Order: sequence, then structure tokens, then C-alpha cells
Amino acid sequence: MKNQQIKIMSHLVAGYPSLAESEKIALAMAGAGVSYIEIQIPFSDPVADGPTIAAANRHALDRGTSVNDCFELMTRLKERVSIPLLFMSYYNILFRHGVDAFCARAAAAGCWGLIVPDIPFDEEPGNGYLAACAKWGLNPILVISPITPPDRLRAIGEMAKGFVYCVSGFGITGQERNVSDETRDYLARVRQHISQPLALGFGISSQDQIVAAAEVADIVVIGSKIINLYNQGSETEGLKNISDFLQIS
Amino acid sequence: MKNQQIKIMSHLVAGYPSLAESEKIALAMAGAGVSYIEIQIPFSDPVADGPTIAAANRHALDRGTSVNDCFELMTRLKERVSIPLLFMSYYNILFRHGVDAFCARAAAAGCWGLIVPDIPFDEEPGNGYLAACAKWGLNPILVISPITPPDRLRAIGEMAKGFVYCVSGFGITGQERNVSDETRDYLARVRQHISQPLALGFGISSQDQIVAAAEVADIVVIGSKIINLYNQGSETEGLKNISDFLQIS
Amino acid sequence: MLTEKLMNVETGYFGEFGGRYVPEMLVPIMDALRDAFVRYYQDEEFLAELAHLNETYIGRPTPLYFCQNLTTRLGGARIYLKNEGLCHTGAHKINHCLGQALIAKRMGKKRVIAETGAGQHGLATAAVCAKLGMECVVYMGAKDYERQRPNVFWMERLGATVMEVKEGGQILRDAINAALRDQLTNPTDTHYLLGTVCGPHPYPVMNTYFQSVVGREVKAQIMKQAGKYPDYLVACVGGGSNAMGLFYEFLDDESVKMVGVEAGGEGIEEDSRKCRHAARMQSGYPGVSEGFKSLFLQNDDGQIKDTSSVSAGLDYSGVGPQMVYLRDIGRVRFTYAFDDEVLAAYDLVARSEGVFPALESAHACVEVIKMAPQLSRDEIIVFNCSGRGDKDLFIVAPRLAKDNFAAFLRKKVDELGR
Amino acid sequence: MLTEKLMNVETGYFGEFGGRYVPEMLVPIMDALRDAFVRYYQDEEFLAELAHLNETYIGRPTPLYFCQNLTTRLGGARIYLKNEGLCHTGAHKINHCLGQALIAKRMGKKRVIAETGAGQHGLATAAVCAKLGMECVVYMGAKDYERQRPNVFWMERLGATVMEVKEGGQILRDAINAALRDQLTNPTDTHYLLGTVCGPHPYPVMNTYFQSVVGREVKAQIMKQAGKYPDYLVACVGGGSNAMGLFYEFLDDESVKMVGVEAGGEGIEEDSRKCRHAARMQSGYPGVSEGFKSLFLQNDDGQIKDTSSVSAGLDYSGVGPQMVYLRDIGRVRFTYAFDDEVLAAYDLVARSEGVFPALESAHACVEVIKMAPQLSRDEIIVFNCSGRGDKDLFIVAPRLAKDNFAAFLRKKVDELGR
Ligand SMILES: Cc1ncc(COP(=O)(O)O)c(C=O)c1O
Ligand SMILES: Cc1ncc(COP(=O)(O)O)c(C=O)c1O
Repeated sequence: MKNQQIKIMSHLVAGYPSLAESEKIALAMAGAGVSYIEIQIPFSDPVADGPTIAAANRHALDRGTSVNDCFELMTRLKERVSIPLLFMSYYNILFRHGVDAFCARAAAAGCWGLIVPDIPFDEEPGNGYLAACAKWGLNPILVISPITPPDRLRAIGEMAKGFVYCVSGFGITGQERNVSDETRDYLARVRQHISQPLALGFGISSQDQIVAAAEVADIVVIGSKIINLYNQGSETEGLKNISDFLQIS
Repeated sequence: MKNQQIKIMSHLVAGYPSLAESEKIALAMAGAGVSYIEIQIPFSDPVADGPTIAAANRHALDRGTSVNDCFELMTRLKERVSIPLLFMSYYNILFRHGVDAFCARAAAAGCWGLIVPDIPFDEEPGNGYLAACAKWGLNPILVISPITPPDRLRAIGEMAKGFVYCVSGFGITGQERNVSDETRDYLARVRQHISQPLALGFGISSQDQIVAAAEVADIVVIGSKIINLYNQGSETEGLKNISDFLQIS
Repeated sequence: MLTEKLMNVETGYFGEFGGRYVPEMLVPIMDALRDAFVRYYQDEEFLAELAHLNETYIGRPTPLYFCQNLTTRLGGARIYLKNEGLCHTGAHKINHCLGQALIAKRMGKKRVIAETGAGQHGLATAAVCAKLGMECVVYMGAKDYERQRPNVFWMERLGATVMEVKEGGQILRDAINAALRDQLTNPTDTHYLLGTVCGPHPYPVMNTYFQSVVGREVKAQIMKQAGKYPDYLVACVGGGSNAMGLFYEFLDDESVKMVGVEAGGEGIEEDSRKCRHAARMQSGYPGVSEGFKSLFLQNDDGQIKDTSSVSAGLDYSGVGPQMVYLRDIGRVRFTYAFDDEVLAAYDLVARSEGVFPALESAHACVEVIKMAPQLSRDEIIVFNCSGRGDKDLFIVAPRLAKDNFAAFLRKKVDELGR
Repeated sequence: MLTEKLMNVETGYFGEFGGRYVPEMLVPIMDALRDAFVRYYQDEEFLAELAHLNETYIGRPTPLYFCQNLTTRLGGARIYLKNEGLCHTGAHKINHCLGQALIAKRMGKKRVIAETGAGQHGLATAAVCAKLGMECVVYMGAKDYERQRPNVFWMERLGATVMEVKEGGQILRDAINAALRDQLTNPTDTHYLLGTVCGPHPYPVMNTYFQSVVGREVKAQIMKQAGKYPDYLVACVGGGSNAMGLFYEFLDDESVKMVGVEAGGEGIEEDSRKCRHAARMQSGYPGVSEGFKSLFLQNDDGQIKDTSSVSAGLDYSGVGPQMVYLRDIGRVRFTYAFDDEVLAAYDLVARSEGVFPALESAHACVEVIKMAPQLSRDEIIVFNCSGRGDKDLFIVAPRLAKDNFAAFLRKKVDELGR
């Protein structure tokens, strides 16, 4: 039941379990036909991530994965795949680097967009982050949740580029969720204010869920499930698991 | 250097190490020529006794020595020795028994006098203890210390019977003390107010001390030293130690 | 008036109880202490210093706290908790420690000795001695020394010398005996800072006086919070100091009923040497020991018995003479609480109000929990939470969370082994 | 005016620091919390209840105590100690716990979550939740859970659920992360009761507000006792809540100088992953983590570093944004104290005054001990004794009385084995 309609964004943590493996995982994803790859730059305090991804962050840091490594990974991957590649990280990684410098380097490496969950669009006066994205041609992927009020949805709709990332329910990555009526209503509500494509994420863990999610969203995000698939079995088995899972779509 | 002048009061704890041994110890004392024997009725909380005698109290109680046993010991001893025998104990032993009843039984057993350190002569209105002693013909041996003020010395002088027990220095039984100038002065001061014979006690532990004490006091009290002597060696050795020590005088 | 009767500084008798049954050596010492007390408790400068340190050092007034949840749950009388656990060093004991130490200092004493069982009184004594710059020696039965090592540690940190008493049963009574002996050896330069309303005159009146601040505060606080006096006062009774503290100021108000709670231990059984409880009012007999006449748990020969209680502070065979007098004249009703009831009350108060009562104080809670539902919503019970319950970690944790606590201690032991 | 700047409820920025860097999911939650705070801190009925419970539950006012012996010994400025250790549960933390919980309850929250390192904040949270009848979940890094088992025990007795966090370094930061995740999972019914003046807006202003009672009391107390304002205020700085509490009311009085003391740990050294200290003001860089912009100990990549301190409460890589602002404008001077200095100061204060400062607070003591001799007798230092030191038994005893303490624990383990 291959469904060419379904767009997937799949997630990996750079440096988990190694930079070389991250590269292979990304290539496997691209090979399986995903539409976007979200490359997480590991951070010491990944508050919006669940245990699986948080552990992968820590592992990557323990192995010494640096921000520079992530840029290089991006560069290498961009040479071999053509789908949009995104960086996901926490704001401190950008801030410490210098937000503008970070965006410049990301863009130079071929990055298509950024997902930074802990910088609300209205946080900084004349948000330097959004400005830098604009300056360097990066898509700042804004995140919304079921409790985001209408005025903020409208504002996000005006500012968003690329697509908007809808958290599928209360919670953090890695918890199982079905695509419920509530989710349906939620996305319908969002579409009243936002015209960009909507990605639905956080907690999708079965192929059935992907299919269901694709009915309501434009893009389906697959996060910690990838790491769980990878962790089952040897390296080569892991890569195959990922490929198999993603090829359903 | 046997000195027939020296009067000694020697102490034992009834039931230490057993009632039978207490009896033998008393007989050994009498045989060695002491003038008074102080038989302590063991008490659970002997606050005016030092560690040696306190431990003997506890031992005697652990073996089940009762007040009744002590009366019986007194009765048996009185049949075999003619010197004055005293009971020493704490006020609660008398109080619980009934002070009058206690004195009656003590007198009937042949007791000559009582030493009860924790009932000051002026404590109870119309002191029932002193009255009962008078009623039953017992000598209430009152105790004084170097810091007893003159008015109390005078009052004690008026009430005392038999002799007055002078604590030889600050402290409790069992600590070594020499007969110092201070003690000399102390007894001289006491004699200004008290005409009864003076016993000097608490802490005499060598024969030299006995001789020195006898220069200033009428009676020399030997307490925990006896228990120490008894504890050195076997039972028979213990009895002999006591005999030998006391025979100096 | 009762308040006057119980502050009998002349003779220290309350009815037939009390007095000053000490070796002659101590008579002048006790007399001097009484005279100093009489002088200073009427001395403005002394009272001003006491009030100042009560406020700035001890942290007085301690709060009177309305136990709303407990009240609702029990569905009867309104329950208020006087939180002496917030005193510096964690219990009411410091009230009389501070007062006595201030007197001793004025008397020119250089050295303070004290007995302690659980260590609370020793800790409070060590603290005030540190504050007042006096040498401090605390006697502690060897068994208590072993089981209350943390308090030994704290006292030592405060500069006190803690003496392990190896005589007798190696518990509180032996510590008292050892302290009395020390006082006999050092009658002039040393003040024996006795830790409750027991002992020879003037200790019962003196400690009552210093503790009475508790009830005085409660009077003002309950008037402010509830607009009326309490109907019932409840306190645990070891020696009786926290009970006297709460009760004293209300003694002349006959509408205020009072309940004292003793340690029922494992049951009101005993043999001729040992009690499974410490309920002197239940099976004690009049006696004279440790310097005063009162009720003591004792056998027919007058030998004092050992006692038992989950709370070290109530584990004592004697009781304050004023307490006995107040029972005899019917002013205070006495009851007791068993160890398992005490632990349950401890837990209930913690969960309901977020306050840990000391195990001693939890005895009062047991009675409050029994009484409240029988009373109407108009009635008010105030109980004395005489100390805070975190001091009881090593007693409570092994009973309520044995395995986890054992694992934790084992880990600590391993770390220390390294 | 500085007081206004630091109570910036609009944006929560203080200079460039502060803010509300949270996932979009939390934005409405934080906004609602801010709105509720703004509403209630101007609401008479709320303020009356807060004042009532401050007094009757926490035990406020806490005393301001003149350290006469320490003053004499050091021979300089007069030293006063604000004794927050006498607060219910033993530290200043309960000031903001109570305030937040009262707001949360009014907001209709049923459940309270909190992070805790050493357990003091968790304990205070558990206590107020018991009092207010709210469900309570406390996150604690697995390492802290193991080493602070007594506090786990207490929290559980108060009815709280203590969650062992096995992610990350298994310490405070991981507990914060876990609590934030819980809040993300349960944004509406749950209040995250954050334990210091860190975190996203409105926590810094809100906790500052609830802690400011400390300085307000000091103002009145020092005027009464000394007739003038202090010349110096000194406080330890973990997140900054006790420091803000002491400083806030004095910020606009330029004659009052202020010093914050961070944990110097074993020395101001670090590598790219770990510091031997927690002195953010010494080697921290501006960053954004755990919801706010401030100084963080971090490497060039922006990875937050682990920290080290003998006191769990200061062992944290971030610091409150108001603190950084106050440093930047020169209003507060910052310094640090090493672990061994801290233990020595702990001992000195205990012996001199009979008061155990918490190890956190002992950092402030170190600085006071250094400053006082340099100052004149007319000058006054007030330091915040933010907590009581008996909580630190398992840290201090092994260092200061290792063998005895090990023997004691071994005995307890044996008893439990039976
Ligand atoms: C907290 C606490 N409450 C009560 C007591 C019992 O003593 P009292 O009856 O003198 O108050 C003690 C004794 O140590 C104690 O520590
Ligand atoms: C007693 C005490 N003081 C100070 C602190 C440090 O926190 P803050 O800087 O927020 O006062 C803590 C933290 O746990 C603490 O428990």
C-alpha cells in the first residue's frame, strides 16, 4: 500500500551512534523516499525531547560530537541528497555561536531550514533569530501546539516559512499517540489561521499512524521511532529497519 | 604499727557479689577490728556513689537482692558481731517501704544507725525520717560537706546522733584524696559547731591515708576501696585482702 | 491561685510532691540557684535580655497554626498546633536552656553540664553554651550515645564534650545520675542545666517559668485567630516541661481543660525490673529519686524500673512533681498513647498538614485525633508540637521505609569505607 | 528604580537577561501564570492569606540575630544573621513554594510538580502541597535520589511522589529537564513549582516577590536593633532566590552594598564538560537554557557543563537573570568560596554562635568572615542564613567525624539487617 502522497520528515541525532552512522542513516532515509530530514545538533539539555532522543543527544556529546561536526555532516549529506535537510537544535547552540554566524554557516552548508523549539517567535524584541533566517535564506520552522491561542496562530501564519510544525498532542517526543478526532479538529483549527503546509509530529510510532496522520497533515514527522528502529539489532539491521519502516509510505 | 586508737567504718553492698559473700565480708571486717560496718541496701539510682559502688549496687540488684534480704542479712550478722551495724541507702528505699515501718524493721534486725544521703535534715516538714529514727532508737547519721554553711552545721549538730559523717572533699565515693590542710581546716571548722564524733569519708584508699585521716577525725570511713580489694583475686583472696588492709589499724 | 501554687519558689513543693532531696553537699548549691532565680526572674534587665534572645536567637514567638485539613478530616473540634518545632535547635527544650544558662552566667558559673537521652536537650544546651561562651559537658548513656550519634556529632560541633556514661542501663537515668555526680564533684563553678520540670527545687519552678512563654503566646495567638480561649490543651509528658509550658498560663482559667499524654510504649505491662511503657500516671508510685518526690515507675522495694517508648524524650521513669499535683487535684487528665498509634498519628499529621511532629509530640496528636471527633465545631483544641520530627529519621525511617533506608545506609557505609 | 526594574512583570527581562524561552506549548501556560501572578500579588484577599500562612505556617518573621561572638572574634563590622533556617522545613525555599502553590490553587491546578537537587525545595514543595491538598510529584536526579535518601523519605511521608530521573547526569539539571517535560505533557492541570529565581518568566519575578519578605523583615528588624540600615548584605547564590530575598527591598538604598557568593567548589578550574566549581559569574557565558537567558557554565559549543560543590543547593550551572543584571550594573559584587573554606566557616559559626548554617549559607559566612575584619565597628553586615545545617549531616559528618559516623551507620545497617 505504497502511497506516493505521503510526505515524511524523519529525524536523526548527529553523532548517534557516530557521525559516520548518522550519515548512513540519513542516506537510508533519503533512499526510502522521505521528503525532509531533520538533523538534530546534540545539546546537553534537550528539554523538549523524550528519553530516547535525550539519551541519543547525550551519547553523541559523550563521543565528542561538536557543532562543527554537524555542519560538516550537513555539507557532506547535501552533496549526496537533494531533499531539504533541516537542523534541529536548542537555542543556546545558536546563541553561543552567534545567531547570525550560525545561520550563515548553516546556509553555507546547504541547510534548508531550522527547527529551534525553545525560541518563541515573539520572544526577542525584533527577533534576531527570524531576521537571521531571513537574511540567510533559511526556513524557520515554527512550532505550534493544540493550546496555542488563535492570535498566536495568526502571527505564526504570517511569519512562518517552509511549513509549520504541529505538535500532535500534549507531550514530548517518543510517546505513542493515535491520530484522534482531537488531532483532526486541532489541525482543522490551525488551518483557519495558517496557510503553510502543516507537519504533524511527536510520537508517531507505527505505519498505521503514519497513514492516518497523512490524512490530516501535509507532512508526517517521525522522530524517536527511528532511533528505536536503529537500536533493534546490529548496525546493518538497524539501517534496514529504518529503510523498511519508511518505505511503507 | 598497729594503732588501737583508729576507729574505722567499712562499707559493703549487700548482695555484692552475693548475700552469702556479703556476710563473709562483714565477718572479715569485724574480725579485722573495724568499729562500724556500713551495709548498703542496693538501689537502682545511687546518685551519691561513684562507679565502683554503683556497679556493685547494680550487680546486687541483678542478682535479685531485695530489701527483705538486707534485713535478714542484718539480723544474721547482728547475731555474730557486736560492733554497731548501719544501713546505708537512698531515701526511696525507706519511703516506698514506709519510713516508719522501715525504721521499725531495721531496729528489730539490730541495726544501730542509718545513713541516707539524699534526705536533707530540713527537707520534710517535721522530718518524718528523723522522727522515726528517734522513735525506733536508730542513730540518723547526718552528712555534711566542706561547703555546708555554719547555720546548717549548727542545726545538724543539734540533731545528730551517734556521729556526723563528713565528706572529705568535693566529690563522690571512690576518688583518691589525701588528707590535706584543707581537710584539716574543714574538720576544725566543723568542730566549732558540732560536738559529736566526726567520721571522715569518701575516697580513702591507702593505709597511709587512714593514718592521716585518723589524726583529724574520730572515725575513718572506707568505702569503694573495700570493693576494689575484694575484686582483686579469687573469693578467698578477696576476703584476705580486706582483712589485711583493715588490720593495719 | 494555681499559677501561684505551681510557682512555689519558697519550698518547691506542690501538694506533697517536689522538694529538694539532694545530698547535703548540694543543698547550698540548690539554695543559691533558687535565690538567683528568684532574683533574676524579677529583674528587668535580665528579663529584657531573655526576651531579646527569645526573639532573636530562639525565634519566638513560634507560630500557632490552624490544622484545617486535620480538622476537616476528623470532623469535630478545631485543631491548632503550637509549633515549637520551629524553635532554634528544633524543640521547646531551648526555652529553659537559654533561661538557665543566662542565670548561670550571671551567677559566675563557667561550666555547664547536662544530661540528655535522645540528644535534644543536650543539643539545645550545647547551642546556648556556644552562644554564651560557656564550657559545656553533656552526659549521655552509652546506649543513647550509640543510637543518637548524629546528635553527638552536632553537640561536638558546637564545642560541647559529650560523655558516654557506661554505668547502669546506659540510658537517660544513668546520664542524670552521672550529671548529678559531676555536680557533686564540682558544686561551685558548674551549673547543672537540667532538662525538664523534674529534679530538685528550684528546677521545676524555674523550667516552668521559662517554658511558660509558650502558653502566653498561645493566649494572644488564639485570641487573635479564633477570638476565644481554647477548650482543650493537649501535650505529651516526658518530664513535663512542654506540657507545663503550654498549660501554665491557662491554669487559672477553669474553662480550659487539659490533657497530658504519656508513652504507652508497647503496652501497659511491666515486670519487677522493666516496663514496656513509661506511663507513670498509670502505674507509678510515689517515690523520691533524682532529687525530688513524685511518681516513679518502681517495684515494691522502691527500685526504679526501666521504661520503653518509641520516643526517647518520653522514655523516663519519673515525672515532674507539678504534673502529679495537677492530676491529683483533677486539673489535668492523663492518658497514654501506644507506639503504633504514635507512628500512625505522625504519618497522618505529616500527610494532612505537611508538618512532622517529633515522636514525643505525636503522642499528643494521638489523643487529639481521638478527642476531636467527639467534640463540636465550636470547640478548640490546641496541642503542643513540642519538636520537629526530622530528628527522628533513624527511628522512623527503619519502621516506615526499611528496605530503601537500609540500602541508603549501606551505600553510605561503602563510601565511608573507601 | 531598581526595585521596579527587577519586578518587570511585563516581559521578564532584566537588561538583556531573563525572558521566556520555552517551547510554544508552554507559552500560553507561562502567560497565564504571569497573568495570575499579576492579578494575585495585587489582590488583598490573596495577600492576606499569604501573610497569614507566612506567619502561622512558615513561622515568619524569622529572627535577625546579632552574632556577638563572631563580631568580637573578627574584630570589625557588626555581624547579623537572618535566620531563614527557622522557616518551616528548614530553609527559605518555602517562601516561594507557599506563594506559588497558593496561586496555582487559585488557578485551579490540581497537581504540582517540582525539581529538586538536595531535596530542600522538594521538601518545601511537598509540605505546602500537603497543606493545600494538592497532588505533588518531585523530580530528582537518580544520583541525588540515592545520596539524599532521607529527603526522599520525608517527601514521601508528606504524600509526594518522588520520581527518580535516570537520564543525563542524573542530577539537578536532569530533574529540571524532566519537570519541564512533565509540564509539556500536562500543561493545563499541572503547575510547575520552580525552586529559584531562574526559569522562564514569570518565575524570576514571582519568586523574587515571594522571597522579598526576607529583606522587608530585615529592614524593620535592623532598624529596631541597630537603628540604621546595614552597610553590607551578603548571601550565597545558587539560583539566587535567597539572595534576591535579602537584597530586593534594599536595592534602591544605594548606601547598602551587596555581595553574592557562589560555589568555588574545589577550585575555579574546568574542562570542556565539567567544572570543579559552580561560579557562573566567574567563567559563565551568556546563554539560553531551561527557559531563560542568563549566564551559564558552558563550552564554546554552548553545551552546558556539569558543576561541583559541597553544597547541593549551589551545584547548578545557571544563575538567575536578575543576579546577572545586578552584577552588570555594578549593584552586586560577586565572589566565591571554596569547599574547604565553607566547612571551616560552618564550624566556626557553629562553635561561636551555636547555629548551624546550611552548607549553602556557609558560603556567605566565608565572605562575611573575610570582610568583617576589614570594616569598622560602626558598620553592619547582614547575611542570609538561608537554611539550617542539620540537613547536611550526611555530607558534613563523613568529613568531620568520619570514623565515628561510619561506625554508627554500620551499626544501623546491622540492626536493619535483622
Ligand atoms: C520534642 C520533645 N518533646 C517532648 C519531650 C519530653 O519532655 P517534656 O515532657 O519535659 O516536655 C522531649 C524530651 O526530650 C522532646 O525532645
Ligand atoms: C538552604 C539553601 N540555601 C541556598 C540555596 C541556593 O538557592 P538560591 O540561590 O535560589 O537561594 C538552596 C538551594 O537548594 C538551599 O537549600
